[in-house]
Amino acid sequence: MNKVLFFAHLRDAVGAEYLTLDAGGKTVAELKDELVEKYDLPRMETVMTAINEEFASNDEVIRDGDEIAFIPPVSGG
Amino acid sequence: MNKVLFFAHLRDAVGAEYLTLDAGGKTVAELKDELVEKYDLPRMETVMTAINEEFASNDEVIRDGDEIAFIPPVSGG
Amino acid sequence: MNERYSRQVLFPGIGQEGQAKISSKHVLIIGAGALGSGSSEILARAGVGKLTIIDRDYVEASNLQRQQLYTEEDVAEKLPKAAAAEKRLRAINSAVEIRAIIGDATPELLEELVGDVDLMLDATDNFETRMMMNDISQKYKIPWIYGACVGSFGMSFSIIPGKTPCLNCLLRTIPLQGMTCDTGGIISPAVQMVIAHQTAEALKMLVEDWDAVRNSLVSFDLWRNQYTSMKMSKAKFAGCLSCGEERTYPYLDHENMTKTTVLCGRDTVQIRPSSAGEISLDQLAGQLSALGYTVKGNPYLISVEIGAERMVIFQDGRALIHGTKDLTHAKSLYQRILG
Amino acid sequence: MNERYSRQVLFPGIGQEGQAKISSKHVLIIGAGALGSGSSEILARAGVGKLTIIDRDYVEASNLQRQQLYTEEDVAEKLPKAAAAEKRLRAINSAVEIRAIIGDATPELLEELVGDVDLMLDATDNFETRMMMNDISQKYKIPWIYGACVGSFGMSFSIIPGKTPCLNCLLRTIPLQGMTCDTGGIISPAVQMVIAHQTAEALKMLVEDWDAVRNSLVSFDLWRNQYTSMKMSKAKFAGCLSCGEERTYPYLDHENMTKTTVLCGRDTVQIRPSSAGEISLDQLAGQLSALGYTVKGNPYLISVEIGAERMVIFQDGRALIHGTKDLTHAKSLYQRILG
Repeated sequence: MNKVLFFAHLRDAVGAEYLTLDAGGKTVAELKDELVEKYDLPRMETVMTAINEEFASNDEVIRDGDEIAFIPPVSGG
Repeated sequence: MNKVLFFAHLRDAVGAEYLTLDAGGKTVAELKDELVEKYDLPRMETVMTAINEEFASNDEVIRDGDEIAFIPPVSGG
Repeated sequence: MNERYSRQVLFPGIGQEGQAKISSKHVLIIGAGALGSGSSEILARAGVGKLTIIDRDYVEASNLQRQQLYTEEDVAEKLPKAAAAEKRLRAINSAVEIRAIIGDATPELLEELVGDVDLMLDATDNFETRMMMNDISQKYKIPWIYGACVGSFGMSFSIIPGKTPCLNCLLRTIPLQGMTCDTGGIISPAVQMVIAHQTAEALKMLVEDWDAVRNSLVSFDLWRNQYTSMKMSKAKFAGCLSCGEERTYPYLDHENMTKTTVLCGRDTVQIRPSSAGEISLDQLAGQLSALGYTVKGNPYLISVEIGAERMVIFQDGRALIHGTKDLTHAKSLYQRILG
Repeated sequence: MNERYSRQVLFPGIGQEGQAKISSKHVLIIGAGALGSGSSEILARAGVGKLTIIDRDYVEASNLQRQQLYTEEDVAEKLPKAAAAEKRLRAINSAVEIRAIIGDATPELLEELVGDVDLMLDATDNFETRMMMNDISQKYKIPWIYGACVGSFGMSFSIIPGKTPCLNCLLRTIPLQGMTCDTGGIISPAVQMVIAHQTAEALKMLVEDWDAVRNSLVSFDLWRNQYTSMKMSKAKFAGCLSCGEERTYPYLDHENMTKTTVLCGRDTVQIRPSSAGEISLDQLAGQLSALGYTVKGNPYLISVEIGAERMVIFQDGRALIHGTKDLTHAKSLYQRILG
């Protein structure tokens, strides 16, 4: 299983700080697509992904037990 | 084994952000005593201890694999 | 709601209702140094109804590196921090009712003040005053937010009576201090980081979003890139003399308070007269000038050079002796001047 | 070393040597809104040698909730932020050389400015300007520190050319934005938290303690009590057009820049004339008054009511049209006034 954390407006869209789901074997891009379909998440293509607190590209493969975080870049200042 | 993290001036006294050592079965007080002897740590009796990011009293027993953090209360403002 | 607060009303955690609550609340800030100047500015900008600020010190050159309300002019005028803070906060937000108290936070003063206070913010530099705030908080059921920093390190913890552990549960005794504060220095980003945590917690409490209040003690080191969050529910101590069943509020008892203090991080001793009462600064300044001393002053204090030391005397008889850490020596200088 | 900086000289990460370095450095801050007003104050107090601040906006009532250098008087006078910031920063530290530039951060302006700049701080509110800073940073080998916030959420990342990934590696394209910033609002503690991270990183770079510089992107949510640190070395992208082998610095090319922009979080359109040049504000104000328009002004700008909208025109021909998000409508209003 995987713990998937959401930051900023993604957390509001999902309605929870994190989800527990089975993402082992999927790429980051595949997981994003699944989540977009289920939760209507906005602009996931520009959202940054961390696997175990390390930056991960869209084609990186998730292993069982990895902790995933989705962090949207913001522009306010 | 246990990862033991040091904050603020304790880190300077130990000379490292963390140590890896075997504290399983010891109480927090026993671990403090050992470290005081080895590193000449100042005022350890008032330093707060976290075990796995949760507050722990001096008589709590450490288990193998627990992550310990020593956090000195400071007074500046 | 006012255009002025539109950006924070837009934030879902606050909204119109939250803004109305913020504008009806009274916050007491103890200390107007680094933490107090920063957090009072944030709360004044946020539109809090009333701010009371207590500080015993005046603005010095070494404060300007991190104390954000003050300018070079305040240093030149030796303004008390509470007075300088009030001046700047009024220019920032004239709608906030501001009360500045130049003096020491004693149990008597706090008990007299807290009648309509909704929240206290810790901006002091010593544990003696914090333990007193902590007892006041428990006795009058007013939440307070601990914050402190030294070097690039800092911490914060939100204390809600009847819900969280209190500071006395955590510390059990006043920690011996001095060393870290004297030798560690301080950088301004560490101050701002503590303020960010304290004021975020303050806004949650002012809008009464109690579920959002942090239940952990945060500590961080910005130079070493450390950050940790320690859950605190297990720290609650049944036998605590401040919040337990057999509570005595020990830090409201004068027997437990010192009269002479070395100020943290400074070569300065503070003397507090044992009995309260006002002194005539004009008269004293006249006498001292006549005796050949170099005396400067303003309506709030006078400053006298005495050999290598410098003594600053306030209207309530309190004095700061700069240039020494020797309590006995300081006391003797004080008595030489004030009898 | 000066008594003024004694507390930060005491901090072992800085010391006498670090303080001397800080006082010899030049920092460019792009933007004087929430982040820029806060970080410029911290760096001025820390005694940086020279600060250059660029901002195109003027102080409005809705800024006061979180933009720390400004007062109600600045709003009443409609002062440009760069000018108001300069005034306050001088009162805070007269030893710092401050250059305030009222205008847009264009590639030409930045290329002209950065000759002796040691560090750039991001305090802008849009990704177009950040991508431009990022290209300037790579082209001239000047580190910069990304920072941004919305609601109670914020983030920061330190970018060192030749060492860390750059912003274009992370984003690959300018994110579509607007929604979060328009709908999320902002609370001041989130601003302060970003500033704390940016200025701590700035001090490390100014004293050249490169090993202490954070190699992760920090993000946090103060209302939700979240904090995370993401290691970034794997984000480096070999094909990056800003920092890769085949770099073209795409964001220094005017073809990639818009001329008309809806300002983030505001019902306002900015129009930038395609050719540079000064206009006579006095003459224009006279003409408009004669036509029956309500016109106010100061040496930097004039403000004209046009039906439900309000247009503010700057000396360089740039205009802000308040009360609309419609680019075409805004452009037509602009052309009605300025041809």
